[in-house]
Amino acid sequence: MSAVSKSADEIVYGLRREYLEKISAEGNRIDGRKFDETRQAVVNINFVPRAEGSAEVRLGDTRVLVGVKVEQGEPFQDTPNSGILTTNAEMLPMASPTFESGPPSEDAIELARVVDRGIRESKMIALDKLVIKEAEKVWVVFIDMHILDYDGNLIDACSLGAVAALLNAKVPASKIGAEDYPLPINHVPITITFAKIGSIMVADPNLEEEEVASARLSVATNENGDVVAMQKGLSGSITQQELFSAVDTSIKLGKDIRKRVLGR
Amino acid sequence: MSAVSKSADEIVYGLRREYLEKISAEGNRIDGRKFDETRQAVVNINFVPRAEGSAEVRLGDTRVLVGVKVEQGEPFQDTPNSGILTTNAEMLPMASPTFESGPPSEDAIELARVVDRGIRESKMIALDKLVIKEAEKVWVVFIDMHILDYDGNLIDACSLGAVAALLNAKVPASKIGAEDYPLPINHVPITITFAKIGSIMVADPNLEEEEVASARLSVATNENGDVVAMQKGLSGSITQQELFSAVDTSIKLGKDIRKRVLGR
Amino acid sequence: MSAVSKSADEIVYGLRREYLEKISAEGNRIDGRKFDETRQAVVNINFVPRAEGSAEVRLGDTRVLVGVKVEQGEPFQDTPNSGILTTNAEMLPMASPTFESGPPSEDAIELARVVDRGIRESKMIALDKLVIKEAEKVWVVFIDMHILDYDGNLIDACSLGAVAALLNAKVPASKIGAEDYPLPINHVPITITFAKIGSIMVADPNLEEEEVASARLSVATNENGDVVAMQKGLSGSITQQELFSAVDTSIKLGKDIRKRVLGR
Amino acid sequence: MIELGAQSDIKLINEEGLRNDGRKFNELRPIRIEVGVLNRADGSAYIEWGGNKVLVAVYGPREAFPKHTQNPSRAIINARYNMAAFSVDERKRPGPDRRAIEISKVISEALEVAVFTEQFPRTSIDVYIEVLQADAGTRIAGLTAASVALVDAGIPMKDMVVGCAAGKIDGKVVLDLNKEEDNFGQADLPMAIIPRTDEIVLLQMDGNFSREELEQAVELSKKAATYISNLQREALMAKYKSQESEKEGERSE
Amino acid sequence: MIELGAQSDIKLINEEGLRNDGRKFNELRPIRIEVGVLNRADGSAYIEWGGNKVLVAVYGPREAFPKHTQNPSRAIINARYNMAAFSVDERKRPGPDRRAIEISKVISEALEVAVFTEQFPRTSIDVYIEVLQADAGTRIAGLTAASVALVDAGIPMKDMVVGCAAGKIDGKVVLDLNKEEDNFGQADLPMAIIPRTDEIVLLQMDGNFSREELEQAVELSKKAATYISNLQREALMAKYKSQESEKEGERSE
Amino acid sequence: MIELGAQSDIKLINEEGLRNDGRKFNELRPIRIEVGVLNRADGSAYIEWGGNKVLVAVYGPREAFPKHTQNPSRAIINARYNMAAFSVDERKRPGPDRRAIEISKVISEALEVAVFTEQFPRTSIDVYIEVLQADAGTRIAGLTAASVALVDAGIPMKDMVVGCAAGKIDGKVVLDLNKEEDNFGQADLPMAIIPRTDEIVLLQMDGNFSREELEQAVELSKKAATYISNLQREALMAKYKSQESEKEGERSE
Repeated sequence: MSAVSKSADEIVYGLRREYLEKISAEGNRIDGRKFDETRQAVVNINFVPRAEGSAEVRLGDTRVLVGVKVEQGEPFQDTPNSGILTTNAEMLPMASPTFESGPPSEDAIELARVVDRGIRESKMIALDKLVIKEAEKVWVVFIDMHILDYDGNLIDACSLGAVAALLNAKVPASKIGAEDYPLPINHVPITITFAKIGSIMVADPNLEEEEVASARLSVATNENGDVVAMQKGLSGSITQQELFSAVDTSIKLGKDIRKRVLGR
Repeated sequence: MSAVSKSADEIVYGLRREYLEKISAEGNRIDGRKFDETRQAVVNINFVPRAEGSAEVRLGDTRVLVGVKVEQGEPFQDTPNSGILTTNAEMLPMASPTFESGPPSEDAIELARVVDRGIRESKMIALDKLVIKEAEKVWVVFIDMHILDYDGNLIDACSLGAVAALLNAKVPASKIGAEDYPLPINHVPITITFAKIGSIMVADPNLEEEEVASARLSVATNENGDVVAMQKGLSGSITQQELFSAVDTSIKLGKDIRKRVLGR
Repeated sequence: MSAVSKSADEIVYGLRREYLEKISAEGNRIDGRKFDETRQAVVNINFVPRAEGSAEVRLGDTRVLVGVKVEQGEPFQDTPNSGILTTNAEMLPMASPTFESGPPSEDAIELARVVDRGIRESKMIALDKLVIKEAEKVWVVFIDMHILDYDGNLIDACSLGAVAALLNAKVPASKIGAEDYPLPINHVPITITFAKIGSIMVADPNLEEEEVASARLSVATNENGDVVAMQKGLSGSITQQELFSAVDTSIKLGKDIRKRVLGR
Repeated sequence: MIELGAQSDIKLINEEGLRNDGRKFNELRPIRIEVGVLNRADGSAYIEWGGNKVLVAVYGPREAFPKHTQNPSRAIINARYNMAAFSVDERKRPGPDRRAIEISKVISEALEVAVFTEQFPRTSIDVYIEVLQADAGTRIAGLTAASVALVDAGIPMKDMVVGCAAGKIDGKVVLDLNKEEDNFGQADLPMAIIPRTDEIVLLQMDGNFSREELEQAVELSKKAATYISNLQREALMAKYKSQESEKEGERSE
Repeated sequence: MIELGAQSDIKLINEEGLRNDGRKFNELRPIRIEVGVLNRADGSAYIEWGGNKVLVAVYGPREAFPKHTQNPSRAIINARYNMAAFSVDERKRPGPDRRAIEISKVISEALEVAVFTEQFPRTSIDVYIEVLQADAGTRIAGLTAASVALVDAGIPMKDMVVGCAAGKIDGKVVLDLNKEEDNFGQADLPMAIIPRTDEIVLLQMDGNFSREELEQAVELSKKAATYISNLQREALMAKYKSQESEKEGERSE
Repeated sequence: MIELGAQSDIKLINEEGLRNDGRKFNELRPIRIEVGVLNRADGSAYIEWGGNKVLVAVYGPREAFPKHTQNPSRAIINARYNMAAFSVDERKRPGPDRRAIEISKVISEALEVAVFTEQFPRTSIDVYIEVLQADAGTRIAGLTAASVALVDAGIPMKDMVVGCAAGKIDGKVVLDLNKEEDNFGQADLPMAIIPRTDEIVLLQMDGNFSREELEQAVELSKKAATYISNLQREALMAKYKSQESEKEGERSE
């Protein structure tokens, strides 16, 4: 296709992409961070006291609110001795001119599933301790993630918010005549996402970086440095070397965030 | 915006609006009624013998059919000692070239909720007498309102139809081995709706009036002259004086309709 | 409407229709078959061993896959002593450039209902033998028909696939501590569909014939030669004589297919 | 047709050969048709057929919407059959179910045979059929009323479509099943024809008919169709007569 | 309002005439408004009103989409009221329910009175109201914040719309019901006015008011509206002051 | 991966180091690929991979619809992964669930790396992946077959994408989990690469891998990919050979 038929938007986009690729090749990022440096993360727990757990997270200018509700329900037939975890993301049209009202987009579904996988596969929640009566009644943990302001990297903002909300959530056992108790926790997974710009993988991309990235990679690790979940995204590829370098950075940043932000 | 870019439709609409505002300022209505005069209401009860209650209402050229079904169901957890009321409106494409097929429009939802509110908040139905077994089984009263022919003021036509159908409805207790009995009734609410044309509030607007009105106000009252529900509609405002004048007219017309049309 | 405003597509369609009507008036079909001759039917049973029953059917170049699942469920209130049959057709976009993703089209719904009717009304399945516990638990038979490749006459291909899959299906009674047993069968219905081209009714129309047909008629018969279900389709009419001639042909071809293809 | 275990116990024809509502085997339920019963619609009709109460409105020809549904060489007939939530014994959830979608399709196809659709390219003719009370045979009643409503809307047609059904109860072929007969009978054959040309435009069947029974059923329905066709015409006449007399009245004023 | 059998047992006003949260009959819950709290939105505001926490974002005027929703002579106001799943005691399923659709409608209509929509033909002004925690009176809190967010977005308005509610508990008319009062009270009257012109732009009511009680309720709300209107202005001033001082800072650097 | 209380009781590798289906740790299940199996589609392929049976059809490049989805500078790849209702033990409700939507997305993205989409602006290339029987690893099987079907449709590509998965069972890294291993194992890593360039185009993972185990898993999959890549080529050759011999036959007639 000749450049003639390209729209102004496309030309601007192309220039922006070229510029970000150029500066990253020179070792720089648009906002001055190092490649393996995340934006400042501010976690405001218990923002919604009415929920069993909640956390507002600001990751740079990205802002999400995660609420955790814990309610009684029936267990799945094939796991009569296990509580239930369910995760939902709402990409509210409030958060960006590009988000639309209506049923969850495929982006929102992927977001919810990737966050869910990090929590589920790390066995963060001791689901076996959420049984009220075997095969009849268990606690259901609902994680609802509301995107309020979008400046890139929703996966990490939502994962952090979900983990923080769960760490501070209680099981409302007083509703069944017992005493409320903290949600039983086994592990603390942290997810770090990378964007590939040109041939550079940068951690915690902001919106400008995300928009010009060819590929995205999210790596969730636990406090032992094991990898518990991964997801590659976007229509580009990564090399084996990029993969393992991202894994290493994720393990390192995970430890840091676990300690510095969550105090674990 | 210059008049030049106005469509023919808009110009006609503007002229029509101007005309109706003019004659109402002179004390007149397009069909010769007084400002506080409703159209003739004809109620044909038991139109659908297969339903537990039904009423066809003609309010001028507006025509609706309301059916009441009474079926067994589970009570809500927080009201174990109460039957259930549920109200639904179908703005059938049969009734107007402007009504579309598909899920209920926001107009249909507002209509159903306003009618429901008049009945529910007046405590018309003695829901506490609709319990079959506490916390387990209660009677559910379904009010379904079908709009057949649309010439304005669906709120009043549907409210009147719902009230008439309920007054003549039975609880099919023979299905559970008891005897059928009339639906237990506490009160008889009547809703009167006003359209604001220019600075005049006219009762029971027909379609032409509704289309040029700046605001709409519905007031439901009971037989004691208490106000039990209200709803302002459309993108205009009303004054405090207009509000109370409408309330007074509604109380007066309510008494009249309750007696003349419903024989109460 | 003048021919001038006709699109190229319409003109081609008109010519094709004219041609097929001409040759059928001369006693011929586009693929050389006789009017009452079906295409070759190849049935590949047990294509999906994970299902309780399955059959892949190729009817000429039309190809469908039918799977039968048999699961436990609650009986309908008004038939406490009867298992449940439910039939669904998926006109996969894989099968034709004209099929779209999304909820079932009205064509897919009609297809599923016509196939269902042939099976249900012939009393093919002994639903009364599918009761686990009266009024509480019965076997539910799910027939799911996936259209893989579309070259006309889905009704007959799907009907044949459904019948073949049911004939080879088992009830997984081992799941409730008993022994698996073959799905109990009373009758074997066969459906034959005719397309009316000009004034000729041709059996088992292929896609080219279907596209130019004015009317469609499906006749399901059982092994006694009784008619158990019929459906006329498309925006044309048939005569009484055409109807009964189709019925006679259907009885004849049904016997043939029952024996030759299903070995019954 | 719902199968019941105790099916054989229910007797639908008595010793004198009369059915549970007193009809003979070849007798229709009472039918009453009214024309022009709605104000906003371009055409309308109301039919009572036994316990069935069905209202039909016609809008069009009007520009088909959305645009991609337009046919450049003819009008599309868009019939929408809908049952009121309260029309049946157990409340039906509002909105079209699979049965209603199928019925809407076969009714649309039946009407397309009769309407001169090629006169109105790119338009739709919308036929809204509302079943207010159901008592077996609603599609046939609706289709019969729809024809009348189309005429009332001034839509040019070959002829009116007439619906009728025959069935089998207690092993005997009878005309026009009512609800109990439909529930406990052995076969049902809803059909619609254009009387002038004898064309069959709608045909469905379920149950069990021998070749001979099927012929009897078709014959019964065809005869009844002529009778019903006259009711359609009379209903239309009644409307035009009353309009005439109104005009007369005006003139004599 | 949920009816409970034991309704009469719950006492909402004590012997000293104080309410369950210590307020007098004509006292509002604490209200705090912040402006410009979001980065991406064209305008935004956050309100805490008692236990309510509501965030509002405004986008527009922007080309209305899909096109057929465009009005050639004015902007459409498209308010969308949404409750977070975790905002209420029992988790609410995501997505709009019938209640949210009605509230979105009446809020849109109320804002349309105030906005000079005729200045922006063919556009939409989208107002997203997210209830993060609910404690009775969310529509009124959302509408109050929405006005502020519209100003923050630079949308020209007659004046800001102010919401307030009055109700009846233990037979007495009081201002601004909290959740328990709403659940066990006898009436609720959410209302919104434009203070400069005294126009009523939103009005709903349920429960039971005599003519006199209704007048008291309207009066209570009107007085409170003046107070809330000042809070709106102060919140906007606070933002512009902080922007000014930033600029001052820049200049003095 | 479903967590079971009795997880530790299930032994997935026996004393001789063999898996429950007799395979060694680095052994694939049997794979069979067929090309050009459908008549209507522009390209198609069928794959059997262990107990998986997956059919793929490709349509396009064709004008993308609805229009607003068109990309003016390239084709969009629209892969749609769908499980037949009867493909799994417990019947799956028809229509896409959240899992299918996610898988469709990552498969589309993987294929976009390989296809020269910039050659076909404003078009869509639709890839329909139907899982007829599922036995763990369906996305990988589907993606592998999709590449072949794209070639069959004549779509120009850098190279074919090859899918493969490795996982962990009984604490050991193994290739290509079957259903029981997937249910009771400790990790799964579905991956897809372009063999010629060694690019990773799809990567997902769940469970628990140490850094070292992850490396082993990636290495196992990469080696297997070369083998599967050959199967793809052979399947395509087989089709073209049979076409050639048909032509030969024609010529010699």
